[in-house]
Amino acid sequence: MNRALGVGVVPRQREGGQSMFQVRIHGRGGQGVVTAAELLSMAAFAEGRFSQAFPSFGSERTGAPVVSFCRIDDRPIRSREPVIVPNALVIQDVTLLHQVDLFAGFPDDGYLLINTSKNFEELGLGEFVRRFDSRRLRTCPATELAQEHLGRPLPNAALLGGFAALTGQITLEAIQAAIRERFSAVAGERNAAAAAAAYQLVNETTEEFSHASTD
Amino acid sequence: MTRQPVHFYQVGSFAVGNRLLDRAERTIQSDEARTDSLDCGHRACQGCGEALGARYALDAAMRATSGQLIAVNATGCLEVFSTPYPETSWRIAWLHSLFGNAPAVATGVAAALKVKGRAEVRVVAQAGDGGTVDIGFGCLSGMFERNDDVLFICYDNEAYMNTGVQRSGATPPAARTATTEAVGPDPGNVFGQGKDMARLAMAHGIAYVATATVADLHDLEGKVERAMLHHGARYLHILVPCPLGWGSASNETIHVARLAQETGLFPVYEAEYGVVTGVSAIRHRTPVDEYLSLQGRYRHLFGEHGRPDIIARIQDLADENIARYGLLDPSRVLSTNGAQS
Amino acid sequence: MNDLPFAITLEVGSSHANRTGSWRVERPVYVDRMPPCNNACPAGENIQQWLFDAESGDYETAWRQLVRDNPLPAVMGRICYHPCETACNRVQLDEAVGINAIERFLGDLAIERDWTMPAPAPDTAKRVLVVGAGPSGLSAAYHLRLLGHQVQLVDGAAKLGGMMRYGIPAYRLPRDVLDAETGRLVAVGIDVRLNHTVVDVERERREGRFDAVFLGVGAQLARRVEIPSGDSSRILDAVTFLHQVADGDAPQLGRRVAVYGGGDTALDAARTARRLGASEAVIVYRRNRERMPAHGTELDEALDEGITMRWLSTVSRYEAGSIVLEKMRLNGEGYPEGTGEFEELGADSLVLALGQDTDLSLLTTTDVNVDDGVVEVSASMMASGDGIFAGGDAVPSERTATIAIGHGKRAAHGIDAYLAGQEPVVVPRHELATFERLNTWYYADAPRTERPELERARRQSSFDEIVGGLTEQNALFEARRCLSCGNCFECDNCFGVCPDNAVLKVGDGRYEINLDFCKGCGICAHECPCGAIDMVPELI
Amino acid sequence: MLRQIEGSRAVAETVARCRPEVVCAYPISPQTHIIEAIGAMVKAGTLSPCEFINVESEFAAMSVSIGASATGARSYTATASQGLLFMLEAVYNASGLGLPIVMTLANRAIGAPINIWNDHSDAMAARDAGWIQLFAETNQEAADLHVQAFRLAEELSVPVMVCMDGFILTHAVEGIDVPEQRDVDDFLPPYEPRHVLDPQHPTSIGAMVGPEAFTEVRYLSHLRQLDALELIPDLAARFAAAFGRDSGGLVHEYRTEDAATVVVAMGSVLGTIKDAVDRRRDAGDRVGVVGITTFRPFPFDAVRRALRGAETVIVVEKAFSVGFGGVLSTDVAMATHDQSLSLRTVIAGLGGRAILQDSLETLLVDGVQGRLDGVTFLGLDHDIVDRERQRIASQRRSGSTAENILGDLGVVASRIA
Repeated sequence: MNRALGVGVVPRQREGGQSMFQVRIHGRGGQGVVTAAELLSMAAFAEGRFSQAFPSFGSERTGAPVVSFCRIDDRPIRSREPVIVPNALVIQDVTLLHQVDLFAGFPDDGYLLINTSKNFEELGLGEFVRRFDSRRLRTCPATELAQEHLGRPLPNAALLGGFAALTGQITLEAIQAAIRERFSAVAGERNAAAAAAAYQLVNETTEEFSHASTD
Repeated sequence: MTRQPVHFYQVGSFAVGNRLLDRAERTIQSDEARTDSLDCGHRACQGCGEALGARYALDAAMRATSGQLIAVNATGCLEVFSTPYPETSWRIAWLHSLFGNAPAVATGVAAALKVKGRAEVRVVAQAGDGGTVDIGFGCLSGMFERNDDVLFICYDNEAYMNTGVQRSGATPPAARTATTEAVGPDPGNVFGQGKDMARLAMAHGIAYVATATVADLHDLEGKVERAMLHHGARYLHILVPCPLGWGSASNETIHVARLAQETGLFPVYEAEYGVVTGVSAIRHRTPVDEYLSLQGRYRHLFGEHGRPDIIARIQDLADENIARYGLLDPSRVLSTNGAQS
Repeated sequence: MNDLPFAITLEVGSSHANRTGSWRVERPVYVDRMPPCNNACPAGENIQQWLFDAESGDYETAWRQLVRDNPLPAVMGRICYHPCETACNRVQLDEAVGINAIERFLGDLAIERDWTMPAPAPDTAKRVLVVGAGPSGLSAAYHLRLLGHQVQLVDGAAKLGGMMRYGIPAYRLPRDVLDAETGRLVAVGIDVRLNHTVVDVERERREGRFDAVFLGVGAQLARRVEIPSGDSSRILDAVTFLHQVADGDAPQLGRRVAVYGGGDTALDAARTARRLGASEAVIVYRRNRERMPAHGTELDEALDEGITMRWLSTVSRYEAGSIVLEKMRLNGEGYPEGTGEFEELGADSLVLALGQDTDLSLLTTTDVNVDDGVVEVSASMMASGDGIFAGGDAVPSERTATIAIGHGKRAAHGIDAYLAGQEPVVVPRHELATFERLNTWYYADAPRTERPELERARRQSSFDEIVGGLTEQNALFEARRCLSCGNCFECDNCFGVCPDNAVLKVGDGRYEINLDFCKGCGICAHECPCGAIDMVPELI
Repeated sequence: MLRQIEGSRAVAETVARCRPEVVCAYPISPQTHIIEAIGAMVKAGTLSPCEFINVESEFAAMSVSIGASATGARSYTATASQGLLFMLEAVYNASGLGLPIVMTLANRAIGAPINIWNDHSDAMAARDAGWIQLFAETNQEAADLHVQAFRLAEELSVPVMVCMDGFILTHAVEGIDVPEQRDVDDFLPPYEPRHVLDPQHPTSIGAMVGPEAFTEVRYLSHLRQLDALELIPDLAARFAAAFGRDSGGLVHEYRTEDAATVVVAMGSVLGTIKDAVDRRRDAGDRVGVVGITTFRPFPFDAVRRALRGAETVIVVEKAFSVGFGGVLSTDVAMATHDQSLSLRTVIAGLGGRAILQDSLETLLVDGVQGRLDGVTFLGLDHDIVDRERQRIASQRRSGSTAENILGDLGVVASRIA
C-alpha cells in the first residue's frame, strides 16, 4: 500500500543520505524564487522522484530577500528543516551578495548558478570561487534571456534550464513540462524557450570545461 | 404608506383592537390566535418594555412569514429572562450564541437556508442596544454591507440592564447609570455625539430601516410587515423603556415610550435604501421635562438643586430632531390611524 | 426532535411551569363606572350603553335600550336641554358627544321603521290612575304598564302631551313627531281618557277602584301681576297664548310685541310672535343675561332670529300702545331694585311669561301635604297620602320635560313596590367615571357634527322645525366619538399591552386576568382608554 | 492520484470533496491559500451547493459557522494565530452548543511581538475550548484528516480542529494524493444534525444554564470527547481500508520497539525527528519517536502504552506556558505518572525558528546520555539573552525586549535558519 511520505514508515537504511539532492534558491520577492523551487519539485515529481519545495516563509513583499528550497530524492522525504547544506545554490539576484550570507553551508562539491551577465571575477568572487570545483560553478544571464523571450525580467524559468544543464539532476524536458503546466499557454511557451536558451548556454560552457580538462 | 386608515374616531385609530373593525384591520396583538412568540412565564421585570417589544415584533414577523421564521438572539436581558434552563418562553425556532455575534450567526442561518433551498424561511436577529450599537456593531455592519437576508431588530433600552444598568453607546445625555453616576458638575452621561444606529444603518444603503416604540403598536407592526416584504439586510430600532433601569413606574412603560416620541427625543420614521420615506408626526407636542421627570435616571435634573440648563440642552436635542425629521408636519405622517386621511 | 442535547436546547411551552403570578402585589380588576352622561340624565337613561349599540350600527338595539328608560326619544331628542352633553368628558378633549342629536336620530328612525315598544309583563291585576298626559304622566303610565299593571291615563285636554303640545311651539317639536311617539306609547295597552278633568282625585280613585294614583298635572296656571293699564292695552299670558297657537287659533298681537319674563316660555312666546308676523318682538326682563333662567341655546337662537332684549327693566305701566319701563339695578345680593329712571317702549301687545303655578284643587279631599304650591314627595315620588304619587312640574324641582319623564319612571317603580307591599329598591350608583381616569391618547381628535340649522329667514316666518336631524353617517360618526367612560368597549388594549400575556379573551367582548402569570405591573390599567380597570392590592 | 501540489491546495480540494454547505473565512497568514482556493471553487461552481461568505472578522467567521451548523448545514472555516484568539469566544460557543464545525488551524505563533511564522501557541490557547484537536504530520495527513474530521464531528456533535503547521505544511509543495470524490462520499454520510433550527419543530437552542446543571452539561461534553478516543482509531482504520493510507488515529510510534529514549512530538517536526532517529539508530542508540495526532481528547492510555518501555522521554513541543514550561509535557507526564521515567521538555521552533536535524541529533545524544535539563530551549542564543538581561539590570530599561533584541540581531530575513 502506498504510504505517502512515510507516515509510520520504516524506510530502508540510507547510505549516508547520499541520494537526496538539496537546492537552495536566493532572490527577491517578485522574482519567482518560490515558484522556481516549486517548478523544480514538479519536474522531479514528473520524473518519478520524491520531491519537496518550500519557501523561507515571510510576508510576501516585493523586493524583500527571499529564499526557497527544494529537495529531490528517490525515497519519501520526511525532513522539514530548511536546506542548510545545499547540493546546489541558485542566486537569482546578485545584489544580495553583500547583504545575505548566501554561501552558508555551501559545500566544496556544491553546484553554484548565479544570474548575471558578468563573470565571477567581475562580481568580485574570483578569489572566493577558487576553493570549489570550477566545473560546478556557472553564471547565466537569465534576466537578459527572460527579457529576450518574455519581455519581462523574470529569470526563474531560465535559471531552471541552466540548473538542469549544470546539475543533470533533471531533464530540460521535465522542466519545460512543469513550466507549461504552471503557466498559461503563451507565458508557458516563452518561459520554456527561455529555459531552453539558458540550458544551451550553460551546456556550451560545460562543454568547454570538459574539453579544457581533457586537454 | 400602505396601512388602511381607520375611520372610527372613537378608538380604532390607536388602540390595540376595535370591535368595529374587520379582524384584518386590527393589530395582530388583538388576535387570540397571535403566536405569542414570547410566551408567559418569562422572568422579565414587571412592566418590561423589551418583553413587550419582542412579542410585538416577532408575532408580526410570524404573521408576515406564515410562521416560517427563525430568530437569533444576542446575549442580554431578553435572552436571560426568556430561556433560563429548564424553561424557555419562546414558541418559535430560536438560537442564542453570544453577545456580539447575533448578526453573523443570523447570516449563517440565512446562508444555510439558502443553500438548502428553503427560501420560505426568514431570519430575524435581535439584540439589546449594547449588542447592537456596541459589542455587536462590527458584525452588524458586516451583515449590512453584505446585504444578507436578515431583519435585525434592536430593542433599545438605552443601557446595559442585564448587568445592572451600566452606560451603553445608546445611553442618552445626562442619564444616570451605574457607570455614569449623577454626581459632580456634569451629572449623568456625557453629552457626546451619540450613536444614531438607524442612520448608521441607512448609511449602508440597505433596503429598509425604521424606528418604532412600544407605544404605537399599529406603527410597529406595520413596519415589521413592510420589513418582511424586502429581502436583504433590514434594520428595525425599537425603543423599549426599562422600568428598572430608567426608574420609571412599571405601569408607565408605554406612557414613557410615547412621551419619548411626543417630545421629539426619539424620532419615529422609516427609510428605504437610505432615504427617509415616512415620519410619525408628533400628535401632542410635549416639553422634554414632562418625559424626563417620570424617570429616576433624570431625577438629578429636578428639584431645588435641579439643572434647568441641562434640561434646556436636552430640549435642544428634541427640537433638532423635530426640525430634521419634520415631526410636526402632519402631511408626513405615516397613516397608521384614523386621525389622518 | 427527540434527541435534544441536555439543558442547552429546550422544548417550547416549558416556561408555563414558571407561575410569575406569585410576584404580584397588586391585581388588575375590571370595573364598570358611572359615565357622567348617565349620571346627569334626569330620565336616568343608560346613554353610554345605547351609544355603544349605536356605534356598531345596531340602531334598533340602541333604541330599545333607550326606551327602557325614556319612551319619547324623538321628542326628547328635540326638546331636552341635554345635561348629559354638559357633563360629557369629551368636552375636555374637543367637544361633547352630540348625544341629544343621536337620541333624536334613533327616535326618528324608530318612527320611520315603525319599531314597537316592548311587551308588558304579565298582568298584575292592579289598577293605577295617572292624572295628566304630559311627560311625567306618559312616562309613569308607560312604565307602570310595562310592569304589568292596568293603567288609566286621564287628561283634561283633547290630545296627549300636556305642555309638550300646549307649551312648546311646533318649530321646536313638530306635532307629527309628538303624535307618533305618544300614540305608540299608549299603544302598549294604556286606557286613555281625554277631555276629562279630575276635580276630586279621591272620588276618582274610589269610583275607578284604583290601587294607586300618579299625579302629573303639571303647572298650567300662568302667574299674573297687576299692571296699571288702559282699556286699549292688549295683555295676555304666555301659557294661554301658546295654547291657542297650538290649538290653531292664534290671537292678533299686532306689529310690536313685548314679552315680560326671563324663562324659556318668554323666549318661546317671543319667537312664536315673530312667526305670527310681529316685526318687533322685545323681551323685557328685570335681571341681566347671566341671571336669566332660560337656556342659553334658546336665547342664542332667539337673538339670532332678531328678538331684542331689554335687560334690567320692569313694566310699570302700559297705556296707549306704549309700555313704561323702569330701569333696574342689581343690589349686593343680586336682587333687582328700582332706579327711578323710566323709559318708554312702543308695543301693540304685552305677553306675560312670569312663570306657572300648579292647580292642586283636586287634592283638597286628600291629606296630601302641599307646600309652596307643589306636592311634597319622597325619593320614590310618593306623596304623604296613601298610594298617591306625583311628579313633573307638580313637585318641587326644576321644570323640564326630561325631569318629568324621570319622575314618571321613578314613580312607576315606587308604585310597583307599593303595590307589592315592599320598600322601593334603591340601586346603588357606581362610582363616577372621571376624566382623569381616561387615557385619552387612544382617542383621535374629531370635531362634533353640528346639526344643520334651517337658514334663519325661513325659520322666522314659519313653524317648520328649526333644527334638522343627523344623517345616518353623521349619527354613526357622532356615536363613535363616545369615550365609553368607565365601561369596557372591547378595544383589546389590556389584551395587547400585557408584557406577560396574562390577559385572556373569554368571549363576547369580555376579558379575564390570568392570575397565574400576571405580575401586577399595571400597564393594562394605565393603558385602558376608558378607565375600566382598577389595580387593587393583593391581600398578603 | 498523487500530485505535486501545495499543502493548502490539497486541503482545499479535500474539504471541497467533503461537500461543505457553508464556508466562511477571514484572511490571515498562513491560512489564506486554503480559503482562496475554496472561494474560487465556489465562484466557479465546481463546489456547489455551497455558500462562501467573506466576513469582517474571525469572530464573525466562527459565528456564521455556528448559525449555519445550527441550521443543519455542514460548515467549515479556517484560521490561525491571532485569528483563533479573536474568535475564541465563539470557538467555545460552538463546542458548548455541540455544533460539528470543522476548522483548519494553520498553526502560527501569537504576538506580541507579532510573528507570522509557525509554532503551536495558537492551538494550545484553544486547548480547553472543547474542540477535538488533530495534528497533521504531513500534508497528506492534513488532507486525510479533514475527511475523518467531518465524520468524527458529525457522529459526536463535537467541533473538530485540524492543526497543520503554518508555512511548513501549508506552503510546502509535495506529492499528495487528494481523496477522490467517490471515496469521500462513501466514507462521509450526509450531515444529520442532532438538533436543528426548524420552524416546523421550534426549539430554543442556547439556553442559559445555572449551577444546577452546568456541571452535568460540561461532564457530558467530556464524555463525548472520551467517546472520540474510541471512535478516532476506528475511523482511522476504516479510512485506511477505504483509502489505502494510514492517516489519523491517536498516536503513531516509530522505532519504539526497544527504545530506551523516546521523543514525543506533534505535527510536521516529526518527519525531521524521524530522520534524526534513523541516524541515531545507525549510531547504535536505542531511540524512537511517538507522534501524537490526537491532542484533544488526550489519549492517555495510548501514550502510556507507547512509552511503556521508555527510560527517558523527551517531549519536543512548539509552544510553552510562560512561567511554567511545556504544555504537551504536562499531559505526557499525567499519562505516565505511574511509570518510572525521566521526562525532559524541549521547547523548539517558536515563531518559526527552524528545527534542524543536527540539533535534534545532539538532543537525542544528550538525552541518551542523560545530559538534558528539565526544560531546554532548542537553539536559544544565550548571548542575546544575557546581554538583554544585563541591559535591563543596568539601566532599568523599559520597552519591548523584542525590539531590543532585534536591534542586536539586525535583519531577520537575512537568516536562512
